[in-house]
Amino acid sequence: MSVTDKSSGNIPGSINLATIRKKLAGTRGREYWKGLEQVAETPEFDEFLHAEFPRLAAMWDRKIDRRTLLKLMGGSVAFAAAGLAGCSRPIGVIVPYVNMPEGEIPGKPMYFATSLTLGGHARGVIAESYTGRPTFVEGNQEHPASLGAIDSYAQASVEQLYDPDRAQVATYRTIPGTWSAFIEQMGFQAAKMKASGGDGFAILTQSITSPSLLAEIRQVQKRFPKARWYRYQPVGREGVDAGAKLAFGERVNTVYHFDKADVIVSLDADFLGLMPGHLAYARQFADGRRQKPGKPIKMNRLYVIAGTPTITGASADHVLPVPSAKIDAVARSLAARLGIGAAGGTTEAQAHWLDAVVEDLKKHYGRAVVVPGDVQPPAVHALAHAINARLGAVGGTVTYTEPLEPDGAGSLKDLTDAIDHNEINRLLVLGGNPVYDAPADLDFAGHYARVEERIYWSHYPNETAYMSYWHVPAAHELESWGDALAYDGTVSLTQPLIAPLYHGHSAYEVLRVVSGANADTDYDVVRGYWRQHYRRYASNGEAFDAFWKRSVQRGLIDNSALPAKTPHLRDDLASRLPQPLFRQRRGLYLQFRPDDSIFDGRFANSAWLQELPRRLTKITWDNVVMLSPRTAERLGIDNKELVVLGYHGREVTGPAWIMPGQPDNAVTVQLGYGRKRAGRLGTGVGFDVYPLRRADAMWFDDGLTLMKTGKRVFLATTQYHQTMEGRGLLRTATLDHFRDHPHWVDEGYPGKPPKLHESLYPEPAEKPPLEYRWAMNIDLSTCIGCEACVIACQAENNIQSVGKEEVLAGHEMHWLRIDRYYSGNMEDPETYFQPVPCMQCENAPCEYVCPVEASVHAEGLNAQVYNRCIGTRDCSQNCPYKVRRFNWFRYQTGRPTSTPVAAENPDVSVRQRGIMEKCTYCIQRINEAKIAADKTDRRIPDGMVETACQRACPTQAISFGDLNTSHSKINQVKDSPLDYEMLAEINTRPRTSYLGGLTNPNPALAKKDKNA
Amino acid sequence: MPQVFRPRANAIARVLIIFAVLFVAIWGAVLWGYYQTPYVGFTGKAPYQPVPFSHKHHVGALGIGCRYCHNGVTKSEFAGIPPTHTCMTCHSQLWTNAPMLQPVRQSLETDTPIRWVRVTKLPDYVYFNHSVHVKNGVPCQACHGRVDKMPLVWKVHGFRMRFCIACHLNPGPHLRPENAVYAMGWKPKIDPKLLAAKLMKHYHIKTAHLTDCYVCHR
Amino acid sequence: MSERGRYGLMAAFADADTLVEASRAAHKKGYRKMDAYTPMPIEGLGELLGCGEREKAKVSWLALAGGVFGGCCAYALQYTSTTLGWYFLSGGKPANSWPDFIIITFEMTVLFATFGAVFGMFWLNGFPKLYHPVFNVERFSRASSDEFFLCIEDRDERFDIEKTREFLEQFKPIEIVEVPK
Amino acid sequence: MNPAADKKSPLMPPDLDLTALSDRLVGIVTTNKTPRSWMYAMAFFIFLTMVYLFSISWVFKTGVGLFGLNIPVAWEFPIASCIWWIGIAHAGTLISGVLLLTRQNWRPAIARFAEAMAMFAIIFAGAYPLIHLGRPWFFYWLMPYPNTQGLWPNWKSPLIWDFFAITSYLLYTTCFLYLDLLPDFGTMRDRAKHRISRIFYGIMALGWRNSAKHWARFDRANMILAAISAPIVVSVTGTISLDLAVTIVPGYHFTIFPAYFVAGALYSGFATVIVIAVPFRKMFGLEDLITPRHIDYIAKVMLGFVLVVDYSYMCEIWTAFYSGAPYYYGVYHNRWFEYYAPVYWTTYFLNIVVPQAMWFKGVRRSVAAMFVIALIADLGMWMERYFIVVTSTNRDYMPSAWLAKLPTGWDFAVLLGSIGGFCMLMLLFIRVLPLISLHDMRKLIIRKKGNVETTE
Repeated sequence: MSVTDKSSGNIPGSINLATIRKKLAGTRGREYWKGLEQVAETPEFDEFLHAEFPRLAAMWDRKIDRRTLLKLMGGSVAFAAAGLAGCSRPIGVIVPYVNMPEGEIPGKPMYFATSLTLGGHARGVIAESYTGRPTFVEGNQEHPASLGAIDSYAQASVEQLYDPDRAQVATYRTIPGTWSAFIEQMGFQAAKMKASGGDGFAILTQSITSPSLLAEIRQVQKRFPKARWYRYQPVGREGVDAGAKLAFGERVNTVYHFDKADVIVSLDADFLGLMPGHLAYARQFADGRRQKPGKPIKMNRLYVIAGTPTITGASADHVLPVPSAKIDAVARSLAARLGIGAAGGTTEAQAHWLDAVVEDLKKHYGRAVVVPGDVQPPAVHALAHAINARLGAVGGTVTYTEPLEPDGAGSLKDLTDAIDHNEINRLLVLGGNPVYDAPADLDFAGHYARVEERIYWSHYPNETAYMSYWHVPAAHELESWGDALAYDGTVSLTQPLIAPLYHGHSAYEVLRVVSGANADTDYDVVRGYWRQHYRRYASNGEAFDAFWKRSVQRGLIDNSALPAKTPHLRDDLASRLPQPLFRQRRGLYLQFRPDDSIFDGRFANSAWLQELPRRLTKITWDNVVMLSPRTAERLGIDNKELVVLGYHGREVTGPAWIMPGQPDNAVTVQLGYGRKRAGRLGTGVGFDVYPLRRADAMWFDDGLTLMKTGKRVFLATTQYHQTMEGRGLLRTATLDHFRDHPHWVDEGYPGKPPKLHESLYPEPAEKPPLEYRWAMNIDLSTCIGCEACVIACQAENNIQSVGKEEVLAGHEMHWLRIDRYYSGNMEDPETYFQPVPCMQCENAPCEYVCPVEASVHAEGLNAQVYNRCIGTRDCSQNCPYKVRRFNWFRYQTGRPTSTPVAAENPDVSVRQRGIMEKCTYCIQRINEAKIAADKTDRRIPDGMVETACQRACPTQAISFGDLNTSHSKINQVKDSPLDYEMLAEINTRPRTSYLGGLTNPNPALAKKDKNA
Repeated sequence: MPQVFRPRANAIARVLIIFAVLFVAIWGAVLWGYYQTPYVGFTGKAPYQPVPFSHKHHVGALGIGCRYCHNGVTKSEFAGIPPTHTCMTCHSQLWTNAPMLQPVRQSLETDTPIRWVRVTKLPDYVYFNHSVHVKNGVPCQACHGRVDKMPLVWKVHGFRMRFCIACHLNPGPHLRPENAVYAMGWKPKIDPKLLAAKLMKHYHIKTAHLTDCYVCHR
Repeated sequence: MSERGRYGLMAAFADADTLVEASRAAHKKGYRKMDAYTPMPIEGLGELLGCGEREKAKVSWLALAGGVFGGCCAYALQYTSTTLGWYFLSGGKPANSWPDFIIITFEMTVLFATFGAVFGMFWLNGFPKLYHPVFNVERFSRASSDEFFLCIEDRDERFDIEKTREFLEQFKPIEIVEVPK
Repeated sequence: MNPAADKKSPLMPPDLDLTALSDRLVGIVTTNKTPRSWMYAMAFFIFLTMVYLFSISWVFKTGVGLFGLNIPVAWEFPIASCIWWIGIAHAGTLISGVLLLTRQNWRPAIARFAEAMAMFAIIFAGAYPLIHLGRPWFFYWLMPYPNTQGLWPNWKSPLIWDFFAITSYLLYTTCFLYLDLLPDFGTMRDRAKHRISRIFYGIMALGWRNSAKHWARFDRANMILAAISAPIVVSVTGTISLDLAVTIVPGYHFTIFPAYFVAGALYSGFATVIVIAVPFRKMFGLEDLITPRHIDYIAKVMLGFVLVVDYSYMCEIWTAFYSGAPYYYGVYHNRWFEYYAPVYWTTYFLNIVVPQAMWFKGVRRSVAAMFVIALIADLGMWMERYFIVVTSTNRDYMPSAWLAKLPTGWDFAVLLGSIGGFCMLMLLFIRVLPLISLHDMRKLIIRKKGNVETTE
């Protein structure tokens, strides 16, 4: 981390461009960065041995030296020394540039603003690059969809970039071919197509918001008038569009502004977890809940009508568990209470609940908002629009813009129908993995097989690739140019940090080649597009180069967010609403959800994401069948028991998971598992639920049957005990309680640490006073449990993944874990999250038990010196917070789960087998800052050092800083009456403290008294 | 008869005991000595280089400054090895077809880097930062010795932890005024003790936490 | 009679009582340079044969010396290595956490006391002494199991081969032999 | 010596005189026909030793993850076994030390092999913590020596105390055993048949010639070491208990631990003496030298110590609940009702109920019964060490980190292997040296004759 770069925030644009042009021109990427490595030739070997014993390492890998070593061991040391001092032993090779790129300083990282997309929607990131080797991405503060935060998917992109299982070369019928051969053959066929006007040619894409790529597609359609374009996204938002059409008669893009909202009602919407813009939404939501020093005590209130437990539900003040299928009815009743349409059927309890909610909504006219979930049918969305209009939300808490994606693409169903009518003989699949993730009833694989010419472009040699003729490896987003729209329409630019490692090519190139146009590089295409269209956004009379440089530097095009518009709500909406769904239920409800970690299956081969505990279940490396406790009881199903899901004659078997807060009779399963060709890691993990999915019921349906098998399986969870045993570890209270008892965090909990004189030793034992006293605080009111910090920590600190077996053995390595506790009843419990990093105790119990001073106090922190550790593990035994992690085996290399060496952070040691490791407050960042400050003889300004977890956090729940800097942010936070230290009574004096969690329940529904 | 040994056995026994004691002592001494040998520290011996670049000539005779080639030293943890282009700035004019420089020219033509043999290397778990040292008045010479006297460069110090610690405990004597950091063989004009104290103040160096593990290990 | 001369005159007895009696008499008669050899320690013999309390006390003193040496070194090492030079802060304890140093100090005291006692005893007994004239006596092998020997040495100024033999005869030993050097 | 003892059945056959004693005991070593049973036993234990060596090398190669370890439970079998072995060692030291000071006339018959037992037990005890290291090849960092980093061990760490305690205990025991052997080496030298063995014993005897002067100094040295034995026994197990007691882990952090551990140690140690004595007296026909009365004495001592142990159990529970800290209730809730409860209750049954049988003279005098009880005692004490080590950390402060862990095959392989190795060494020992101290026995015989003052 270079602080100078970050603080001034300047990311030298032209210089980078120069570098990048060079890179693009450069030879094969791999050698490129490898050649720049300023370490010996085989990094993994070095990292392994050097962590162990430098000289041994230097000797061990060469014959002659192995002999010497044996002599040394054999005992004739003097002889060895005398006899061999003569022969010089090269320590290694050092390889400089031939021509150093401008502005490159070997050993210093560079930062590039770029953006990564998920489901077509862009999140702006800043990518860190060490001598041309991307190692880390973090949020781009200037990007509206990121605001400096990042989600786990984006964080793992670095690992994905170096994934050795990525497609390495273009293949024809799975036989390695060449790019040039591909160009040749495509050119030939394009010529043929030209004659037929592209008859029978079709393109299947995922949702695309990229202006330049859309332009390219239009180009193709212009060149081949008969060519067709289809679009399929397993985690699609058809309901949203249809709902808008229903409500307004036109498609719109809905943008929420939770910072303006006092009352929020979520209709099955996981807007903190994974809606487009969820990072921004999380920030807005958290700002509404955070108690600012000196400001009046107030916070927003969140009601969630949840089809299945999500982190949004966990952060809510009131949750109403309702099967997704019945939320339609609930929504109607809610609307009816506001005078819109007719009520749907609701139970007594629900009715009472709704009355209270509606009261609250009415009370906050103009400051309330209703958020429909992406998985909900059009009717719910339409009603939500109507309700928002009725609540005066439009223009305030909700705004509408033009849709991000244009119309004009057919659905997957249209495609399969077309194939049935033999209208398609040439299909180009741009990304996605339809053979795996298409709804089963469409039998895409079967149809795909019937197409004569199948061309596929993607990252992995996956299920679809296996069925395709031509498979062209895709260039990763960190390897190619591009653009995409953020949730609010902001144009975000993607720039490569490295030449494609595996002969990857961009979608532009493929599209052009397939359509027989000249294969320009993605750089030319994207830049060319914006040269034509930049004037709309350029400040008047700005030259394109200046505009381009500015935009690429910032990773986005300034004020390109789509303007708000006010679509006209249909007056006869109520009458147009379709019949309520599921009047009477057959069997159980089946609900699909994208997975917390691997989304729709595209991240299945990422060890980081697979091992990232699922947000609520804390399960790794598996998906489960979620049942409510009552349902499980009724069906006599045991936790972790294999159950057979029967639906429309298809059957799928998976382990049951009894999920507190799951609505009764609703069974939730996660997409993306049971891959057949995902790669070494993803293949065969979990069970595939796409066979149960139908085009007419993408998200939920009834008619599910559940069958016991009696067989139980092992699920690798990272938390086995779910309640807090009444210990005051995590402290929460209601807002009202806080008003009456400002110091509630200390009341009724085990007390403060003992007085100084009670200790045998003079306290605090300190060397001459420290210049900096680093400390952390975590706000439990705003932590939403999204786990972005966990994976950010993993990426920053070279933490290894270990695989399912090791997690089962209790050997997981995450330095930062998020504890999840339940309280209340099983049906709708309160869910609490508590991130637990190292507490950096001042009286650290782990330190004095270490026999070799591997765990000592350094710079006021609780240091773990890896190269000194011999692995007695007494420190972990004596750590009351159990935040230490041990390398039980050789995890760092040679295992499929090992982090790719190139992705590892050169500023942090890679830990060897047999040593203890733990959170260091990102000491490498602190040291960089200290060095930078020391060179100019000034103190580190407040906020210059950000830990990886702090930076990643979407809600800014984590504050970090120096206690010696007066008025530093951390000092302000720690002055809050809510501040408390975990286990203070055992006198460990932690530097990490917490802000007691606050909730704001509705008095009218006085059940949820969160006062622990 | 119960007599098992001859009279001389007593003498022998005593001698053996003395030897045993000496053996242990000597063995310890040998081990200790071994760790000081240049063999273990890689010191004193210049490894063969693809291009016989002579610091003696370039620094000593021509007086080219360290930073001309190692320009990362003030900015980065890594002092930097000059790219081929830096060599060619002069050698495109001078000695343009000296056979000695063939590898350099070839490197430029074929765009393949020169593979120098490493002389000094610290273990991967030691995070040494050149820039902070030179900015605080630690001269190149303190670690790398009189490079201006080395035809091919060799290592002068074993770079053991003790070596680092010794200086981190008491940097004063090693420091130089800012203008002399890159000089070779510089001698203080005033009393070294005075100078040390002055420079410690000048560079704001506080040693209290300079030996904390986290300074070098992460 | 070997060419190396004579070490002394040795008498073997069947039981301990006679041996004690004989040695007492010999001592009264003024013999000083003599030694008794018995399969097991016998109270009082030591005093008679010039290995009295003062002699035994030496062992104790050596043990004490060893203990003191060990203890001091141990504490000194711990104290200096934590307070002088550079040290680490550990668990918020001060550099000289004396209560933590006690145990090692104690262990070392005990260990070196042991060494003092054992090696001191070896040293005082002149071990190793693999060769000794007394072993030249055939019968002497029984000294380590069931017979008791008294040996009056040649170097005693009162020693006179005839008189001494007569003197020993009166205790009716099993056998009297001259011990060659 | 107490006249009462003579009324009871004799501690040794009345007709045993010095000559017969030497003949018998030395005979065991010098005889050419080794007992069949010895052969079979040896073969079996060599096999176990191989298992031991293989498994520790494999762990060394692969990583300690092979053991049943994880993050809350970062210590288990190896540490429990280490404490257990050290405990066994203590009985040997105590018998040859404290019983010597207190002039117990039942000591001589059992002191020698008890002492040997002590030494071998320490060897295996000491090996465990090293096997258990994450990077065992750096074990020497525990020693203070001038090094290139200029670092010293962390003297504040109980593990360093441990290292010093065990090392000095091993050296002490070696000295004590050798000292006690010295006169017997002399005897062996004088009686050995082959020249080679005579030279060997001759060298080991250092020229010991049973001189009264030797005996005088020997006695003094012996007494000093005996006097040291008590403090060293207490300090060593005390120190090891501190590994646990100085931590802040509920379930470890009890001030009663040192006393508690020492008592347990001696209980299991004396039990082991019986376990070893019983087969040996059969194997070499020593029923008349190691008599039921010896067993009886040991049983009484065992009973005494086990009562202290049981008291400590209760005391610990009381402390836990008196502390008023939820974490300490947690420990006992965990031990009583949770995952490891069976271990806990079995331990209590074995260490509280079973030993009460030793109140009955019949049981104490029955060799077979005592053999079984002794085995149970060893098992019970091992299980106690196990549950103390494991059930404290597996559920300590953070409920979210609570996790139980079962031992793996490697745990058992190493444990059984170490037992095998121990037995092998014992068997070897008795074929090389008299398993009963000759000079001590001689003293006893002479004293029976009663008219000579022999020192004690």
